[in-house]
Amino acid sequence: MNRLNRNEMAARVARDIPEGAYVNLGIGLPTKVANYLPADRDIFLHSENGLLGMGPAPAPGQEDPELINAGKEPVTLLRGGCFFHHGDSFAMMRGGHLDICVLGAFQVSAMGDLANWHTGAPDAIPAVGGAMDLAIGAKQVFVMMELLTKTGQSKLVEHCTYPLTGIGCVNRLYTDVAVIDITRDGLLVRERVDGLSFADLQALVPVPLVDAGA
Amino acid sequence: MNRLNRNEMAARVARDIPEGAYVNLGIGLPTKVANYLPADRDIFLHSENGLLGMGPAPAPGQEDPELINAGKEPVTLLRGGCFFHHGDSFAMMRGGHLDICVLGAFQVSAMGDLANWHTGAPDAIPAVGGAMDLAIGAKQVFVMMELLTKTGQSKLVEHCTYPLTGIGCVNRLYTDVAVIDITRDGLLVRERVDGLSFADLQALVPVPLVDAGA
Amino acid sequence: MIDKIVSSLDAAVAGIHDGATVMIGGFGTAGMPNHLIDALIAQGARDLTIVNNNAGNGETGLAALLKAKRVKKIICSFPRQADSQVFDALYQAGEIELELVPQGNLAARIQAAGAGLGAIFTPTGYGTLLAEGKETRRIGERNYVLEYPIRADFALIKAHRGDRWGNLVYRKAARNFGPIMATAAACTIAQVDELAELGDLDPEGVITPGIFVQRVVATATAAC
Amino acid sequence: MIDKIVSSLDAAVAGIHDGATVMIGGFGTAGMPNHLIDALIAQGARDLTIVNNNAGNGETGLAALLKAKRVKKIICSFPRQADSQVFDALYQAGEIELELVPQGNLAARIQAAGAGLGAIFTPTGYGTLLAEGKETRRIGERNYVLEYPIRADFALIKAHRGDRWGNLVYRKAARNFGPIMATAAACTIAQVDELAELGDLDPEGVITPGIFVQRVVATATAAC
Repeated sequence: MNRLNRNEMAARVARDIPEGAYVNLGIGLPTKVANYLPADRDIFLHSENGLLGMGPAPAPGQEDPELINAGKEPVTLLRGGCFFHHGDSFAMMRGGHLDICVLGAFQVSAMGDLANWHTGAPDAIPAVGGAMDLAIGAKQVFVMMELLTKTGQSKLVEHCTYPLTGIGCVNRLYTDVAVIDITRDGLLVRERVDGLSFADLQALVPVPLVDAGA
Repeated sequence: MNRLNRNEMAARVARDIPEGAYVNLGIGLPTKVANYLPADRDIFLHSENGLLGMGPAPAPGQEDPELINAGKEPVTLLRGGCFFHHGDSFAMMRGGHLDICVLGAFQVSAMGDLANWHTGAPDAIPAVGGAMDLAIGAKQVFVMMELLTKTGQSKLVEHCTYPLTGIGCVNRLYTDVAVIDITRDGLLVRERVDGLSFADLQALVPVPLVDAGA
Repeated sequence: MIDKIVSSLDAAVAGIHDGATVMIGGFGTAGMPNHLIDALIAQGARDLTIVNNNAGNGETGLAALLKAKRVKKIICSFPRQADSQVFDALYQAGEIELELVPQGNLAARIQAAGAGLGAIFTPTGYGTLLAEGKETRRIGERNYVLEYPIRADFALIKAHRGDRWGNLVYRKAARNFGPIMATAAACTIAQVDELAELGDLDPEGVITPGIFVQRVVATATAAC
Repeated sequence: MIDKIVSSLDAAVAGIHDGATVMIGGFGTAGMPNHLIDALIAQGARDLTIVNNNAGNGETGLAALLKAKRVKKIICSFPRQADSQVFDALYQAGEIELELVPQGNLAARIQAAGAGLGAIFTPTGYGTLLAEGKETRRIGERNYVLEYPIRADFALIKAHRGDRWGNLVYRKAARNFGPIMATAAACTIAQVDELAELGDLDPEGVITPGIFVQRVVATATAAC
């Protein structure tokens, strides 16, 4: 089975982002998607800290401590980009103006519930940032994650056991082995990696899948 | 009795506006107050349509149809003034950022209720504009009006008979014959025009006044 | 390449359907998108619900749209003016519905729609005729009225300059409702005095980011 | 003549009282008013409630204020970071109270305070731990949580340029929470990189109108 590595997952997500889309890429794994967006297409990256038209990392030595992304890494602004305050930035999210946001996850449920902010461990210091706003704000929420935990548990579950970030908000799941749409008609498997049969995939997850591949 | 005319009333109000105050002057009579503000003091005029630091009318021929006040009259912007949208403009009012607004009135009650937007006549076309926002937004609401109607009725009343603009919102009343503070301790008469005794004034209004003159 | 600039006013107002809710910017005549309104009259959509601060001045612009009997309902704060004769006649004949909203609540409800809020408790209008029948609540020392978002299918606004990504800047008091209406409509259409090259608008000074704008048309060059 | 420019950082933070609620701008290190925070540490106010997106990075700025044990409670969205060791230690020792708020609700609640709203129904956080015990309501097709304004006695923010009337412009992503916090505090204190002469800031490009700012201090010239 040709399991995708994290760069390949990012490239796979990037292929589904059309020209003209307004997109927020969550911190961590989703940030890699930017590396695979075609430079000759106008795709508008939003950063929660007040940027639209965010560009790639600056050349070494060109970093500006006042031009950073949500992960606090130095970035650039494209021609035609602009700055705004946090109120306007989150109105863009919460108001449904973003076409797509891409988030990482600890777990996603068969109903599209998302858990990605808190392990629930009693001694953990919680931190939520913009995750809950992104989860419920964008027109489409894509989740990127390996399908299984390091110990082989499915992260696609019937009900999330970790604390929720949002309810019924995930539209599509990009994993290392399959792309799955979460719909009212069930979990539609759109793609599987070579060497993984539908039955093999179904055996990995505790919730019923529907074979919707081309 | 030296009843004040409307220009004298405006000049009287202007005397109570301190340097540094953020002030909205309602359309109609209160607009005249601007003519009596000392030009050498920084008093910040706000216009609901998105101006702060509003200046006087332009010289003839210098009018700009895109630089108008709430009454749709041509104005100017002072050095240091700025523009903003209607959301921000009304946040300034509703959020309590204006120090003073000056409004006209049909009636004011002894409890500080204000009626200034609608006669209540069944065939009248209502129009409210920003009156209700101004009435409840500013730190101090000053009302300017002649004390009596043309037929001699007091506009300072026990209960307003016209539809209300705001409840308990008026702090001070500037009339052609007296200045009256509306307080929890009652209606405190601060000033009377020459030739009008407290008893004369009390005889004009149907609610009890308190003589608080200097 | 994304280019939101359309080459004609006709193209700018294409697809506005009968029964649509249409926000129209402007306060008095400042910032009124008159070219777009004229194009909308020519386009023919009817049974419209219009959101504007006023209800038309004189015989042109919004007043002309009203006079053409295209408007079923108007949501505004200040319909009655010295020159609102077109609205006045329709209203008195019972031919137009009016929802009167205090100006600040109009702005706040438009902003609530743009920002994805479900409802807001606002102090404006509490205890008045305009809050009759509405839910109220005492919070802390004050009384508030519950008001709901106002959304639109289309917003027609006037800006000063715009680029192909839809970024806009305004001019003086013509800004008024434009920036907030742009956030609350599914399709925002801006008429601009001038087009700007991408990157010519200062990124610190863009007032309406392009995410809120779907179509831009220049009034200097566009033929209807 | 009104001149909101104060000549020292000490004067800028004068009057911040024990027990005050203080908003501090900045997202990560961008826009953090470090000069004002250092002045606040020197000034000595304690039992503060701090509103910031984070809970301090490294050992300077907000982290130093925490380390000096001046903070009773912090309201923020993202306390835990790789370099939040000062907060982490205080939190685990039970020496600081945390109110965790989703970032967009933090922004919206600050805006609600600035705009005089009593409360807002927001969709963010519905059905999560962070909405536990809060009033909820279904409006239309969605579920919302009722959230209340966050107000402050003081806001400490960083801007790029400011004038004597308090008008401010920012620089790039350092804008973040500054403009909205300025609206929600009784006394907003801005540290600026440069002072501007009155009229030098473009009236179309002023981001924070002076009405929201009480004191301005230049970091280049001010001695503490």
